[in-house]
Amino acid sequence: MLPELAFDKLGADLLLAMCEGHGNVGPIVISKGEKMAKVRTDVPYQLVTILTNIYPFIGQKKLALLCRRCDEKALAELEKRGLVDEKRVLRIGLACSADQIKACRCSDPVPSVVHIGAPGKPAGEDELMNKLLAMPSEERLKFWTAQFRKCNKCFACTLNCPVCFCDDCVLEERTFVAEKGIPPGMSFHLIRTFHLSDKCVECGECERSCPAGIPLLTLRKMAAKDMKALYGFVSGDKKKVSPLLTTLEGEPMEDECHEC
Amino acid sequence: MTEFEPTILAFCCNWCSYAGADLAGVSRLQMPPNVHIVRVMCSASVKPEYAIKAISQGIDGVLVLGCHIGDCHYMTGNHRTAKRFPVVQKLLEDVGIDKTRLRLDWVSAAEGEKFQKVVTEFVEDVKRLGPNPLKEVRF
Amino acid sequence: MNVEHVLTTCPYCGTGCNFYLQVVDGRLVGVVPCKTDEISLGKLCIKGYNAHAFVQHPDRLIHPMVRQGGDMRRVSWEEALDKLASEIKRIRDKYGPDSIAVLASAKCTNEENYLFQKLARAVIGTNNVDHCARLCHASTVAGLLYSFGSGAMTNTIPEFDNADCILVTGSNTLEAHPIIGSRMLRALEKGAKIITVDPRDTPLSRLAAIKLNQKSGSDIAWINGMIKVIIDEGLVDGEFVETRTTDFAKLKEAVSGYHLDKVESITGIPKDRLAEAARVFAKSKRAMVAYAMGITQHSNGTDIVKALANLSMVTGHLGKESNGLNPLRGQCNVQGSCDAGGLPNLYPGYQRVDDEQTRAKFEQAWGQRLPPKPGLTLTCAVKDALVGKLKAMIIFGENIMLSDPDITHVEQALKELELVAVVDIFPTETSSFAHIILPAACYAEKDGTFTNTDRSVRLLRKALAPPGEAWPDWKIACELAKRLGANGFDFASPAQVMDEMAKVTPIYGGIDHSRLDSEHLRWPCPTKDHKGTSILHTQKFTKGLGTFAPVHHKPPAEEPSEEYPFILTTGRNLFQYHTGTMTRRSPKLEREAPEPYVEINTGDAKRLGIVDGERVMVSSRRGAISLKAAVTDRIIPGSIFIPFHYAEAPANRLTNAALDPVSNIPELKVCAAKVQKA
Amino acid sequence: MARTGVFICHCGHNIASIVAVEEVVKFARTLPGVVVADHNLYSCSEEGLSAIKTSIKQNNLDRVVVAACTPRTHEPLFRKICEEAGINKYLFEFVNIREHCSWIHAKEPGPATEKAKRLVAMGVSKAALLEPQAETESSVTPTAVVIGGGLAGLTAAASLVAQDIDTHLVEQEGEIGGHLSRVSVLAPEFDESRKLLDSLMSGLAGSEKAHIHLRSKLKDVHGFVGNFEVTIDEHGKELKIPAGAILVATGAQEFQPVGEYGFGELQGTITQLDLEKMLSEGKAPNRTVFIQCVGSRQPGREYCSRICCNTSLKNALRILDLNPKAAVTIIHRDIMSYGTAWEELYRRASERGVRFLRYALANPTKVTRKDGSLLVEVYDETLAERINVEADVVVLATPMVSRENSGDVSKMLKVPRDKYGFFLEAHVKLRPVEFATDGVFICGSARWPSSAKEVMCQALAAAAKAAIPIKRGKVIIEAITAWADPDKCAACGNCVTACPYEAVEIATQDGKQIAKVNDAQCKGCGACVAACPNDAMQQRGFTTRQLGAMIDSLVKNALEAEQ
Repeated sequence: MLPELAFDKLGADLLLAMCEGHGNVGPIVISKGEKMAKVRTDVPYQLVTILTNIYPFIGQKKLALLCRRCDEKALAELEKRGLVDEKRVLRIGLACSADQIKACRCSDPVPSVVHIGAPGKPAGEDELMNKLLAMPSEERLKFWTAQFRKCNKCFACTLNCPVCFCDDCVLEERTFVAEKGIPPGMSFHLIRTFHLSDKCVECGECERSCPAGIPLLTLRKMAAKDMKALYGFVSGDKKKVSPLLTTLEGEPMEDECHEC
Repeated sequence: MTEFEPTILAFCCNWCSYAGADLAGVSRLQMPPNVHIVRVMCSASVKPEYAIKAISQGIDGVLVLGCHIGDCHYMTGNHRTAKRFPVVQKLLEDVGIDKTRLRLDWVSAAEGEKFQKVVTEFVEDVKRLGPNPLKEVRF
Repeated sequence: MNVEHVLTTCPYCGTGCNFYLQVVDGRLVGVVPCKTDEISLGKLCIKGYNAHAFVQHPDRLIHPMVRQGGDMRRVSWEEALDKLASEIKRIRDKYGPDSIAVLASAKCTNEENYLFQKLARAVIGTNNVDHCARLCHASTVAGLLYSFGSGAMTNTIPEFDNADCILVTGSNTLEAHPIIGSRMLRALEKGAKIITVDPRDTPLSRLAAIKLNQKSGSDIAWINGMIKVIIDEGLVDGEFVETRTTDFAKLKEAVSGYHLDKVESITGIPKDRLAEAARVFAKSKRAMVAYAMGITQHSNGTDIVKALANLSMVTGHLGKESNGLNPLRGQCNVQGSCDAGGLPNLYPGYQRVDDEQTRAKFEQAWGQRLPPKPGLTLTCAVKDALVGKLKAMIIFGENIMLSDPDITHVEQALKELELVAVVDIFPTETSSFAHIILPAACYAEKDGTFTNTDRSVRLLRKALAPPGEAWPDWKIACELAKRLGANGFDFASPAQVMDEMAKVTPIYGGIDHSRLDSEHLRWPCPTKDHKGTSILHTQKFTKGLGTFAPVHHKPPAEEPSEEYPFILTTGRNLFQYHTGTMTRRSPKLEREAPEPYVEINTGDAKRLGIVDGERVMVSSRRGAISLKAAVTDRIIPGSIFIPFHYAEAPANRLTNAALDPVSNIPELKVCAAKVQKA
Repeated sequence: MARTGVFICHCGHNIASIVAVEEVVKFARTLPGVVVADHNLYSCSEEGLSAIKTSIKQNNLDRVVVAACTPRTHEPLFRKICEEAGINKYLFEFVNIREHCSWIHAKEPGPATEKAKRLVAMGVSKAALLEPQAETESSVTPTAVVIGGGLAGLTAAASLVAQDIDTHLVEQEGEIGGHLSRVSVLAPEFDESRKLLDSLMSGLAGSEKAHIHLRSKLKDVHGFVGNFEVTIDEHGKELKIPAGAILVATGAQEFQPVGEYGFGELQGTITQLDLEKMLSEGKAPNRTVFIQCVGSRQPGREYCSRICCNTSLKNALRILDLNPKAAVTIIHRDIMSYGTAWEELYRRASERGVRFLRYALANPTKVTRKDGSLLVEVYDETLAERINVEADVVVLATPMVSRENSGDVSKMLKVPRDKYGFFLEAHVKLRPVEFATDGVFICGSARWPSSAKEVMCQALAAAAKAAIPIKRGKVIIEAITAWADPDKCAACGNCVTACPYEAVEIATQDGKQIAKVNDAQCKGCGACVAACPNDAMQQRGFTTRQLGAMIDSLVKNALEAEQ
C-alpha cells in the first residue's frame, strides 16, 4: 500500500499521488495517518508540476511522490538547477502501463527503481515526427502554421510543464512574442521549444493539456533529436550540464587571425 | 516586378565584428545595402529569441557575427554563441523554415574583407531562398 | 501543514469546467485541471488557469459598510442588515413593494438565486427580480420558449466533437467559450466543416471552412436566405417538418421574398457563399448551430433566435446526437440564475408567475400571497428609476454601471434611487453609488451549484474561508429575509436550499447535492432515479410541436449616418471577463489585455489617417470615449469593435438602450458611431 | 513619451555625397518621440557640437541620437556633450551611417538613403527606451603585482616603484632576470645585458616600495580592478597580497626542437641559448651553421617569432669578432631584419662573409654526422641546387613559445589567450597593453615574442597604465553592467554558469532566491542575458526591450513599407 511505502519505508512526511474522489480522479497530498481513496495510476497527472506549485511551502518536510520515468528526469533537471532538493523529494517508482507508453510515444518508460507496475517496452519513434521530417520544408511549415493557428494562448503548455520553472514567462511579454492577442503565432512556439531544448523530458503533458490539440510532444521530440545530433545531449541526467551553457574548451578551435 | 531585396538583421559584437564592419567601411569595401547592424557588446549576449522574433515577424535573414573562437574579448562568450545558434537553426528547420536564414560567423576586427564576403554571400543566399514565407502567413 | 486539492467549478464563462483549487494552509496557490471532467477533459483556458489569482486580492470587500454623508463607514453586520431591512420596509410602506427591485446574479449559485427571487416575491412582495441574463440571452429564453418550449442548449458540449458541420454565428467561441471552442477544434480535426457568420474575423473563423461576414443587424436576412435555398433546392427534412413541427407554410411564405441578391445587398454576404453554406449545413448528417450575443443582443433579438430555430427545424437538425441549436451562455451561472427564477415573469423552472395554478403552488410552498403580475425587467427598472417610479435596488453581484447599455442614464438612475444596496466581492463602479455595501464570499469560498450552458448542474466546493467578515450571498439573503420578518429562510447549508428548490422546480426535481457530488446531471432531471437529460426534444418538443415563426429582417434601431458613419459592435476578449472586477485583478490576464482599444478596419483607418496604437475618440449619440486604435483586417470595413470590460473607456457609454419588445434585451451589438483622432 | 533629438552628420562629403541627408532628416521628424531632427556638416566639429548642445537646451530634449560615424571612436565625445548640456550621457544613442552605410554603398545612393532611414529609426526606437545610468565608483588598493621577473617585469616594476607605488614582483625562478640573464649582449647596439639588469635592479633594491618574491608562483586571484587579492606560493608558504592592479610579464620560452635536425642526438646541434652560453664563455666555433625558422612558420606554429633572425645575425657577428677566421652560414627561409638598425646588422654580416642560403619548407635541410663533423645538406632555392656545408656547430634558431603555465595564469586572471597560448590584449591598436579585464595589464613576450627594446616600451606603457587607477585612487565602472529583475528571476542559475567573470551569484533577497550581479566584477558582456530563460537578466544600455524595439522598428520600416 502506497502510504505505508511512503511514510514507513521511505520516511516521508507527505505523499503526493492521484486517487479517486467525487466521481473523478485527481491529485491528492496526505500526511502520515491520513486516509486516501483508491490510487489511480492510469490518469496521467503531471505530479512534478503539482509538486513545484506547493514546493515553496513544504519547508523542510520530506515529500514522496509517484514517480514515472519522466517525473524522475524532470526532477533531475530541476535538481541540477538548484530548484528542488533531492533529499526532500522521495521517489516512488511507477512503471507506466503499455497503454500509457503508447499514448506518450515514450521512448524511455522505466524508472530507475520500480515500486509499482511492471516495466514496459519503449514505444517506437514518433511517426508524425518522421512523417514531417520526410516532407519538403514548405509542407512542414504549412503543417505547423495550421497547428499554431489553433493556439488560444492558454499557457497550459507552460503551466503544466514540469521543467518550466519561471513564474513569469517571457511568452507573456510583448518583447519577443510580437503578435498581439491570439493566436500568438510562430515566435511563441519556437521560443518555447528553444527554452525547452536543454531540459524537456518528453512527458507530453503540454500536448495532453493543449485545448487546441497541437502535437507539441512531436515538436519537443524534434528538438530533442536535434540536441542529440548536435551535442549528444539527453535531458534528465542530473550530472549533464546543459550544452547551451558549457563552453567549447578542449574542443578544436578554427584557424585564426590576430593582427588587428 | 523588381528583384526581391531581402531585409536582413545583423548582430555584431563591439570588439571584433562591429570593428570589422567599421574596417570594411574605412576600406570602402562595397556590399549590398540589405544588412542592418545592431551593436552588442558580445555575441554571447544575443538572445536566440531575437532571431526567432525577427524571423517570425518576416525578417528575411539574421546574421550573428562574433569574434573568432579563442579571440573573444570576454574569453569564452562566443563559445556559448557557437553552442546556441546551431540549435535555433535546427528548430527553424523543424518547423519548415530554411536554416540558411540564420547565419552565425566569426569576423575579427581586422577582417574587413571577411565582413564584406559574409554580407555579400548571405544576401545572395537569402535572395536565392526568396522572401521569408512567414511574411505571407496570417495566423 | 495541509495541502488540499478542492474540486470545484470555474467562475467565468458558462462552459462550467471543473478544476482543482490548490490550497496550502489556507493559501490559494494554483489551479490544476481535472483530467476526468467530462466537460473540460482536463483542459482549461487562460482565465481558468488564473481563476485563483483574484480570490485573495487586497481589494476584496471585507466589512459591511454604510454611507454616511459623502463616505462609507465600516459597520457591523447587525447594523448593516438592520439598516437595510428598515430602509426596505420604509420604502415598501411608502411607495409599495413594486418600487423595489432585486437584482439576482449570474455569478451567484442556483441556491442563492433561488433565495434572491424568493426574497423578492415572498418577502418584499414584488416580481421585480431580474439579472444580467436580460442583457445576454433574454431573447433566447423568449424565442426558444416560443419555438421549442425550452430556452436552453438542446444538446451537450461533448457532442460538438462528433458534428460534421458546426454553424457558429454571433459567437467568438474561442475567446468567449474557449473550451467549447476546443471541442469545435476536435471536430475540425475529425474533418467537420465549420461555418462562421460574424461581422468580425474571430480566431475560429480563421479556421472555418466557410467564413461569412455579415453587416451587423442583418441576421434574419441571411438566415431566411439560407432557409430559402434549402427549401428551393429540396434540402428540407420533410419527415421531421411533417411529424415534429407546425406552421411550415407560414415560414415558406415568409422566406419566399429573400432572394439571394436581395440578401447579399442587405447582409453583404456573397450569395454563392451563402448558398454553399446552406447546402453544407442542410446536407450534413450531424449539424450543430452555436450562437451567442451576436444574435441575441439586438432590438429584434427574439426574432433572430426564432429564425435560427426555423433553420434548425427545417433541416431536422434537432433532437438527435450532435444535432441541435445551442445558445452559448456567457456566465458561470447565467443558465442557473434563469432556472432558479431570477426573472420577473418566471418562477424557478420557467413556470409563469401569471399562471394561476403555478402561483397557487408557490404560495402554498412558501406560505405567502404572491404578486400576480410580472415584474420589471432590469432594463425597464433602470428606465423606471429615472422617472422616479422605482425607489430601491438591492443588487447582488452585478455591475450595471459598466455592463448595461447607455450607462450615462444608468448613472442618473442610480443617483435617483433612495436606496442602493450592493452585495459584491470587490468595490465596483456600481458600488460607488451604494448606500449600503455588503461583502460577499466568492466562488472559492462557498458551497453551491452552477448550471452551465449545457444544463449540467455542477457543484462548487468551499476551498477556503471568506476574507474578513465576508459572508456567502445565501447567508446574507437569509439574514435579510429574517429581519424582514419572513419565515422559511432557516437554511443551514446550500444543500438544504437546493432540496427546497427541487421540490418546487420539476426540471430540478431529482437533483440534490449528494447526487451531484459523484454524478454528472443535466436538467431536466425530474426524479431521484432519473439520470438527467443530455439531448432535448428527442421524441417531441417540450411544448409538443416545434413552431415555425415567420420573421422578417428589420434594420437595427440605429443605422449609420453622415455624422456617425460606423457600426459599433461590442463584446469580450479572451483575457478579460465582463466588467473586469475579477480578471483585471488577475495579473497575468490584465497583462495580456491591459487597456481598452477599438478595432477598426485597416482601410477605414488609412482613410482617417489613424495608425495602429494611436489614441482616438469614439463617440455615439449618447457619449464619447477615448482609447487606443487597434488597426486590423479582422473586422469588416464600416464596423468597429470595442470590448466592454474597461471602466476607463466604457463601451456602454456609447451603446444604444433600444430594447427588443418581447425580451427587453438591449441592442448592445449595433449602434452608430464615429471615430476621430484624439 | 521621450523627447528625442536626431542629428544627422554630413561628415563633409563622406556621408552626404551618398546619403540624401535632408531626406533622412525629414523622415526622422516623422518618428515617434522625435521633437527635433537636424543635420550638421561635421557633427563632431566645434559648431556641430555646440549646435547639438543648444538644441538639447532649447527643445529640452531627454534623448539624443546622432547618426554619423562609429561609436567605437566618437561615442565618448557626444556623450560628453550630452552631459554638458545637462542630460545623462547614457541617454545618447549612436547610429553608424558612414562606415556601415555611405562608405560601403557608394554606388547606390538611393538604397543607401533608405537604409540610413531605417538605421536612424532603429536608433530612435532604442533611444526612447534608454534609461539614465549612474556609474559606480570603487576604491583602489595602492599596490601593484607584477608577475614575472624578466626584462618586462623588472622594467615595469622599476617604473612603478619610481612612481612611489608599492610593487610586488613575483618570480618563479630562484633569481631575477629571466632570459636577460642568459644573454650577454643585446643587439643591435651590442651593449651588455648585465648593465641593464643592474640598473633596473638598483632601481628596486634601494626602495622599500619594492617587494621581490623569488621561487614564487601565482596560486589564485580574486576580486576586480582596484580590489584584487592575489595569492602566491612563496617557496612553500602562502601569501595573500591585496592589489589594485596586476601586470602580466610572464614572458615566453625558447622552443626545444627535440628530434629535429638531430637535436638532442647529434652532438653539436644546439639552440640559440646554448650558443649564447658558449659565446659568453668566449668560445667561438670555427664552422657554424644557423638554421632559421626551426619549428616556426610551419603548419601548427604558423607565426614568425620575429627575434630569431636578428639573434642569429647578432651571434654570427659575435662569432666573427671572437674568431675572425670562423666560417658562418645562415640557412634561412627569409631574413626578417626589419628596421634600420637591424638591416644594418644584416649588411655588416654579409660584408664580413657570412653565407646566406635560402631553403624552402618543401625541401628540408638535413643534418648528419660525417667523420668527426656535422654535414648540413641544404637545397638552395636561389641557385636551385643541393649544397653540402660542413660544421662544428649547428645552431637551431627556434621560436619563442608561450610558457606552458600561461594557461593557468589565464584562468586565474580570467584573461584570454590566442591559440598559440600567447595572451590577447583588449585591442591591438586602441588598448595594446591592457586586458579586457579592467586592472590587468600585459607586456613583453607573454603577449608576443619581442625584442628587448619592444619589451621595455611595453613594460613602461603597462606600468604607466597600471598607475592610472592607483594614482587616481578610484575606478569608475561603465554602466553597461547586468542586473537581474527580482520579480522575474527564477534562480535557475543559468546566469551564474554563463558568466565568465564569476560576477553573478544566487543570493537570498527577502526570502526569495534570486540572481545578484556584482557591478565591479561585471564586464558587461551580457552572456547572462542570453542565458536567462525568462528575461530577468538585463544589460544596461542593451536591454531586451531596447533591442526588441530595434527589431520591431526594422520590421515596421522595412517590411510594412514593402506592402
